Amino acid sequence: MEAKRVDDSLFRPLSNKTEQEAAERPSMSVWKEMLLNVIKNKMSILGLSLLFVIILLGIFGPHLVPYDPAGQDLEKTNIAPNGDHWFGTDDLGRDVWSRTWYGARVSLTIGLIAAAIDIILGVTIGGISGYMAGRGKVGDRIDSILMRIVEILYGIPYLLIVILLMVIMEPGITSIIIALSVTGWVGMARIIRGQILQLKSQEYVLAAEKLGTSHSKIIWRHLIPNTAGIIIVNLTFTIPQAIFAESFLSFLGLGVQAPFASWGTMANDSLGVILSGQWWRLFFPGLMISLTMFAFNAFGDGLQDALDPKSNK
Amino acid sequence: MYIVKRLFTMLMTIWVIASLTFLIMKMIPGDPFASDADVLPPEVLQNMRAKYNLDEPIAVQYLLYMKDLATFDLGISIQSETRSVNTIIAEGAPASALLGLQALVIALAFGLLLGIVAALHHNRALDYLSMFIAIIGISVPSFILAPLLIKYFAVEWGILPVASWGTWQHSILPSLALAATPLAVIARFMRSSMLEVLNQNYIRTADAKGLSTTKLVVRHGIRNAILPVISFIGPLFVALITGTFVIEKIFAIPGIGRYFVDSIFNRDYPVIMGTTIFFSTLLVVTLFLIDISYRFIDPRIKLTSGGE
Amino acid sequence: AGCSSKESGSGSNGKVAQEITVNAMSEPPDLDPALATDTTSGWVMDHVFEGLYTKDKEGKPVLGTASKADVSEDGKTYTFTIRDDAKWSDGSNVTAEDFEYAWKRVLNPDTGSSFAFYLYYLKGAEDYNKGKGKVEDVGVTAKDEKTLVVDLEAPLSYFDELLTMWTFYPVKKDTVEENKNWAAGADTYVSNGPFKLTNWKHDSEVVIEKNKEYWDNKVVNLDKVTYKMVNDATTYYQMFKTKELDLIQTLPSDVVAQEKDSKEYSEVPYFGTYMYMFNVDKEPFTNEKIRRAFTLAVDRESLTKNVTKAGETPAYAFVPNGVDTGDGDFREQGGAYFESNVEEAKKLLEEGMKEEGWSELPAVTLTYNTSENHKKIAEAVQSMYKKNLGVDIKLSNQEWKTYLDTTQQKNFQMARMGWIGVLVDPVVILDYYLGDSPNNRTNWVNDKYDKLMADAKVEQDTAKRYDLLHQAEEVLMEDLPFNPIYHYTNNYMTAQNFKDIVYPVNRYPYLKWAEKVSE
Amino acid sequence: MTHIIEVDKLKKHYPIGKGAIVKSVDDISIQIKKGETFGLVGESGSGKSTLGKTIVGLEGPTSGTIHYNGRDMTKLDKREKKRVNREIQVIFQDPHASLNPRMRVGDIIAEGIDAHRLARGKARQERVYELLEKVGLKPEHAKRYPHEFSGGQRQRIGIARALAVEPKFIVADEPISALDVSIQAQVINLLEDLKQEEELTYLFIAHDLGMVKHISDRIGVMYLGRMMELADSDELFRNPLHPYTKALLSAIPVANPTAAKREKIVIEGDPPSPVNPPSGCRFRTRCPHASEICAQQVPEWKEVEENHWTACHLY
Amino acid sequence: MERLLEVNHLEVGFKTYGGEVQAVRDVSFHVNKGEILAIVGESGSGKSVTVQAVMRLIPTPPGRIKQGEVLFDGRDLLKLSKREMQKVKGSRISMVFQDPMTSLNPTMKVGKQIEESIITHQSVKRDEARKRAVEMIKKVGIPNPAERYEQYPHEFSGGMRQRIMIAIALACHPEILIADEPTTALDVTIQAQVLDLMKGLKEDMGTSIILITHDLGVVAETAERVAVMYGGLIVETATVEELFHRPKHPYTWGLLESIPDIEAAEKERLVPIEGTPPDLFSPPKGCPFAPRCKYAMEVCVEEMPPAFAIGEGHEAKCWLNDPRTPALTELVSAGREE
Ligand SMILES: Nc1ncnc2c1ncn2[C@@H]1O[C@H](COP(=O)(O)OP(=O)(O)OP(=O)(O)O)[C@@H](O)[C@H]1O
Ligand SMILES: Nc1ncnc2c1ncn2[C@@H]1O[C@H](COP(=O)(O)OP(=O)(O)OP(=O)(O)O)[C@@H](O)[C@H]1O
Ligand SMILES: [Mg+2]
Ligand SMILES: [Mg+2]
Repeated sequence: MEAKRVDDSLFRPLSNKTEQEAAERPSMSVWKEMLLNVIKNKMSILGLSLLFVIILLGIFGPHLVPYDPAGQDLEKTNIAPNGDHWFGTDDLGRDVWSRTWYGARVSLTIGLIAAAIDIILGVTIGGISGYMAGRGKVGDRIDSILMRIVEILYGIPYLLIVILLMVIMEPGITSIIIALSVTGWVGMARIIRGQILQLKSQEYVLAAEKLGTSHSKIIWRHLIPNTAGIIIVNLTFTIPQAIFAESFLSFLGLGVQAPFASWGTMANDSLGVILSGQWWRLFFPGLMISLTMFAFNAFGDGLQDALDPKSNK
Repeated sequence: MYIVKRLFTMLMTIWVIASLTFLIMKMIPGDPFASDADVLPPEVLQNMRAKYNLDEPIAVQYLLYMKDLATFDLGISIQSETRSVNTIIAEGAPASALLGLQALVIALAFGLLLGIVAALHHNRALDYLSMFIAIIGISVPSFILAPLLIKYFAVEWGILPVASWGTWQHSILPSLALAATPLAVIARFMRSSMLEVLNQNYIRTADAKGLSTTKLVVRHGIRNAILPVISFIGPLFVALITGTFVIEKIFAIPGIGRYFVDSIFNRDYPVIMGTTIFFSTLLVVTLFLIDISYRFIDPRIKLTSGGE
Repeated sequence: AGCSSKESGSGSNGKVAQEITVNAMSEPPDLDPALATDTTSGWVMDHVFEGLYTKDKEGKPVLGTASKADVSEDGKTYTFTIRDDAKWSDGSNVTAEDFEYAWKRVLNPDTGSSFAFYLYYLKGAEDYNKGKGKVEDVGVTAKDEKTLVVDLEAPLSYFDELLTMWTFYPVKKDTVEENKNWAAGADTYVSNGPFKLTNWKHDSEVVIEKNKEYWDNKVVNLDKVTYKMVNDATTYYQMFKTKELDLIQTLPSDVVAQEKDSKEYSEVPYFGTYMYMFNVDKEPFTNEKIRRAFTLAVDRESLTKNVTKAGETPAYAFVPNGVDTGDGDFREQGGAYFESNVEEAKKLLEEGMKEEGWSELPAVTLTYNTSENHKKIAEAVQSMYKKNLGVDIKLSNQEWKTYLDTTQQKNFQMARMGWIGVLVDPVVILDYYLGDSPNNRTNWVNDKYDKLMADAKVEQDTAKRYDLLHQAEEVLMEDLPFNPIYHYTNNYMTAQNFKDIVYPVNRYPYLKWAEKVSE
Repeated sequence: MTHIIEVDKLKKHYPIGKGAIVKSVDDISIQIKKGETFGLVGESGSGKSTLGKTIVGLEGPTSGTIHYNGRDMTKLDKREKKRVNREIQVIFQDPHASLNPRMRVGDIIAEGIDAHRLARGKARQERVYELLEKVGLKPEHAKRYPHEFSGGQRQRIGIARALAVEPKFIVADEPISALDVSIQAQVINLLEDLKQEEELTYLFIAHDLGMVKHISDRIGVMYLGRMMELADSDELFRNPLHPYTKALLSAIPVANPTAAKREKIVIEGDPPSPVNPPSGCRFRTRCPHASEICAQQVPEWKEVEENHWTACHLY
Repeated sequence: MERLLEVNHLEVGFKTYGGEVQAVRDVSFHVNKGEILAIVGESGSGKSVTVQAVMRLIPTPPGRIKQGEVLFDGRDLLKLSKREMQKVKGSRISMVFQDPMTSLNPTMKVGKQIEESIITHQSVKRDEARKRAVEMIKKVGIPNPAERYEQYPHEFSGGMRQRIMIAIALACHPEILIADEPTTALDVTIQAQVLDLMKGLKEDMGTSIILITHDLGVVAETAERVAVMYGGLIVETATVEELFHRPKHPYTWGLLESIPDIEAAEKERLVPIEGTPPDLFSPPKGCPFAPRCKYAMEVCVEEMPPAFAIGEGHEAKCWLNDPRTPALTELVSAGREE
């Protein structure tokens, strides 16, 4: 038996009997750990760096070429991408590269604003509504009122609201923000409400309540974090929706005014190329939207994994 | 009791929507009779205004409208003076609804499938593939997708008609164009919540029963994971079956989708009100059914505190 | 694939199925002559109805349902004789009474017809329509079954042209009285033109077929015309490419360049002008020199060649080509009133600013109504002002009805507008800037102009009349309350197996004589 | 000794559709003295958890009253309610479901501290560490997530969380059934120590009669929503009166494979339904001593011997 | 005796951000046909992971079966294809999970969850399966089986859910039943009833049972052999009698000491094992129990003890069984310094 090979001298009482310290795993702050998890996820790093590049190009892109994003050259319309015009020119002879990066500023801002609205209004209202439903008469009423507001905002034709806004406001970013705030969040609110309804029967919610945790804390610390995945997913599609909504609003005269570009308006204005073949006019803004969405999604997936302590990736 | 109360609130909601819409509609400038052809002499305008009660004070117009509404009379279109709003809706709704349903079925079937496959292959090739498809779906809106579909399927390959309505072939491309974005969103939602569900202990239990992966997902996964999708498709369903302006325009489909937009641009007041009421009624009913369905999907969900 | 209607009926004994599918773009809102106000409805009605006058292949008014028209000395009374063989599509006779009934119906205030004012040339018509007169006093009476007497307020040189308009079409009295909604569907629809309405699928298609009862049916070749309602330019263009449509108009601007040389492509001047109105009460356009500077600084040649691209004619005046004065084209006679000139424009701007004592030009906003094309043109013009005048203008757009409201309230500095003559006559165009015209949103009022126009309207001598009109236009172009950009052009693509389609300058293609020559 | 909890004629019924009602708790009256440990045992599904939940206020009673320190719990004003809520805590049966998977253990424990503003900043952290140590965990554990702990450890987290708000009365619903014996012993010792140190009162629900006996001062036996017997714990084990209690005690497995297996009293018959409970005595359908009267009359809840109550017609 | 299931050198690890948890380290054991094997041990010692590995239910990732074989009926389950494994799972080997609260699908009727296993593995009609499911509910002692069939898990008490788990596992009459703490939430009478049910299966059908439990009373009354786990290892295996009367591992001693004496007249303090279990991230190279062991020797922290054969079917991984070990009294007096 292998026991024989053991040194006989070891068979004596343990001299310094210290309690074995459990080898501690690195302990770190919540944020640091999350960051670490995000960093460890290849996709999310890819997404993050891509986003970073897009933002950088949004800042510096237009300055890399000698063309003004609004500058026309009617003799040089619809030129295919080449050494001078890296992304070609559009039907008014403007440089697509500088317009694309100029458009990035508008579109990314809009995307971020929409995401903020979704979180600030959508998540909050959905959270309150879902949590309050079934919580006594008052709770029911709060849920009912909030959901009726959501229904009403869904129900009134959005176009009508936009036209009204257009009449009473100056075009520009502020108007866009207001226009997006009217209904941009209602989808999120409905979805979060559904999730909360399902989650709140969990025992840990009961426990928190029993400990005297306030309603808002229960919503924000127990319930919302457990819907993080869904929130992230919803954001990743709120953003492109808002980017296109901006082009719609601008088209109606509420948003960014010509000749300033955004990805949405560039795509919108160049639908005709599907027939005529100047693909670059549609392709580059479209590609940027897609790349941004890829970046957001990849990052979102990584974040979702990182936020879930159970998925130890 | 709950149902009765809800029905009452539903009616109230529709009424509030109708009233607010009426108000906003009257607040925005523009005249239904102003056209690019001519500016009409005031007396002629007066004649036409009288025909639609537009010469009354707004409060009176509102009351008159509500009175008609109570008898389900939505009035006559200003734009097409020979057609009643009821007829417009009745004639346009079937095409829109058919198209919308078709798109919804496509979006749901493929969206769920894509999402589930992605979740089952978390962070592996198929997951990334599904993300790729979803991103295309999310970032290529229907107004770009539709002409592309037409270009390839109809013009270049000639396998489907370009546009207009009639045979089932006509409905394929618009359904696809309409379904793409919801499909992508559903796939993402499903992936996310399915990932969560697949971590649950009861999935392990089901696995221990020797269920095949398909059965495992179908019987134990979907129902537990589908709630966000259900929340999402409620309003989507209504939006789809009441028609989509862009798609109906691009594919020349005789639905009611375009009336939602055109009526506003034309200030065709009766049609604005009619379509809004039609839409919001469907919406309110659908959202109610969605709420009810929560309970069927997850019996733990309690919507109200009263004994049920 | 797909489009079944075209295939059906073809093939038998080698004859070509006489059918055509055209694009009407949108649902005709009303096929009732009294109510319709739009060109789409007009297009269908022009084919299913026929007025006292109709148009020939050259677009000239010729007698239609009337076989004879007698004018009184003073030019105020017309006596029409209705053709003996004029029939409704149900086989019954078209009577003078039908006309009387139809016109009075238009004028009836209860009908609420928007185009009633076109009938104001009739005696007593305006008063009746405005609720001040009686129906009996309206100057139209059926003397007997076939004789219609019409009394005008004043002589009208283009009355024959006016009578080709759909508002003057007859309607069958019995049918209309029986059923208020007779024009809502094909079943109850009765008409008297070369075609008759056989199917109307709302928002989808209108089908008209050859009317066997039409008196001149020998000249009608087509058995069936299908109007599809495809609104999206990309779509109908592709439908044309796949032969689902035989005739389309208004090509997507991106494809014009590549289709220009195609045999199927055609450009037809359209009797209208695209312009930017100046608000002469708002700075800086209070100054005439500055208006002129802004007018001269636009390079119309480049704009139409590179931006709009659909064969539009650069506009250096208001009245478009197309009016035959009997002595050449009105526009040709009048010529251009200015030419684009950057140097001149700069100079004028400077002078203007000095006159007003401005060191800096007040900010200018160009307002246009929401549309892809208007946006593009505005962007180009904006860039031209920047390059040629060094002036930065702002753009702002509004949705159409809001825009109409804004401009009517004269709440703009520089605003886009288009004006198309319903009738091919300079008066219809020039009326636009009359001091009391509700269309005139510029605040520009010129008594000399108004006087010249008033004189022209009563002038019986054609040559003198045109001369007065030229003078009026000169006054207008001197003051420049607006900045003409181009005269419209319609472009079409027509399948090559059709012949004898007529393209009028202010209407959509006329298919009465059209024939399909091969499959 | 005063009563900290008085439950009077408490009923909790759940409607389960089609008009059927589960009478989970049906007419129960008990008093729990300050400082004692009240053991609650009984058949699975007899309503122990429901009774516990109703007492702590997680479920509203269908009827009946609960007094805490002499005050009717349903008639408290807002501030009192908050205080009472804090003083009554619960340790859940399921250590898995009752901890939020996305919160760190430290935050879970501190939750009550935050909610009642008992400590802040450094003091809060100290308190968390202290609690962790008190329940036999280490301060480092504060930064981990619940799923990284074994069942026993999680249960201790649950206990620490409850202790954090300085409760006076704790309902422990099967707090030890997920633990191995050695750790069970640790937890029981812990609960006993805490009871001494913090002057706690427990309602202790468990199935392990050995442990129940060990920790409880008095024990109540439930069957089908009713209380069957109630006595001091030694007394109950020494001298069980109710036939159900007797059966229960006889079924305790003995940790000695060779010892003469005790005679088990087998309860015959099917367990009756809480939807449609038997008339009279609820146990009569399975009781070896059932007689006619048992079917006709609900046995009275009476003190047969001093401090020994039962509801049985035999006595 | 026929060995129905044999586990050899099983190792299971879980990847976490802090490193790998070595949940199961070199575990070997076997179950004979018609035998009840009990596994007892420290909470977190790897009992559940071991049996889940047998059924290949370890979530992968993060878990991974690093090595070992699981021979069932002569075939290595770890090498079967997914499809073949599905045929085994639930029909020939079935499992009762530890956590009844979360192991039932909250959105599926309880009856359906039972019925499902029957339908999956046996070609029976739906009505028939339903009838059998109702019967199973009844068998595990839940009243009103027909109505209960229609209810959802959250409407059940903890003990009832646990019994549903048992019903699911038993529905297909498996050859091996793995029961992971099946009776923790049950009162003793029902526990007795359920254990009888399991024993009945064993007797009537020759079912083998692996029973994980903390209740040594249950072990004593039910099992034939016992394996004791600690720190991812099986530290002792023996027949029930041997284990209770002649335990050879200090951890086993500790366990037996912790049981409260129900007969005792007055309350004594319970005797837990002092200290905390080892961290499985970096298990000690020697005996995992050494830090808590009263009798630890130098060798214990230095070397992993081998399995010492004590008698027929009795093995213990403890150096105390080495002939060179001094007397226990010596160890205690020398070791304790406090
Ligand atoms: N998914 C996982 N991720 C990380 N570690 C895990 C995972 N599952 C189990 N473990 C670890 O594996 C070890 C063994 O766990 P296991 O569940 O087998 O214990 P057990 O003996 O069944 O304990 P108990 O008696 O408490 O049920 C534990 O330390 C646990 O933390
Ligand atoms: N939410 C609910 N809806 C319907 N019935 C319920 C609900 N909760 C509990 N019940 C029923 O109430 C009865 C008592 O349940 P309870 O959980 O109180 O039992 P218990 O004594 O704690 O049992 P165990 O020892 O098994 O945990 C059971 O019949 C159960 O089915
Ligand atoms: Mg319980
Ligand atoms: Mg376990």
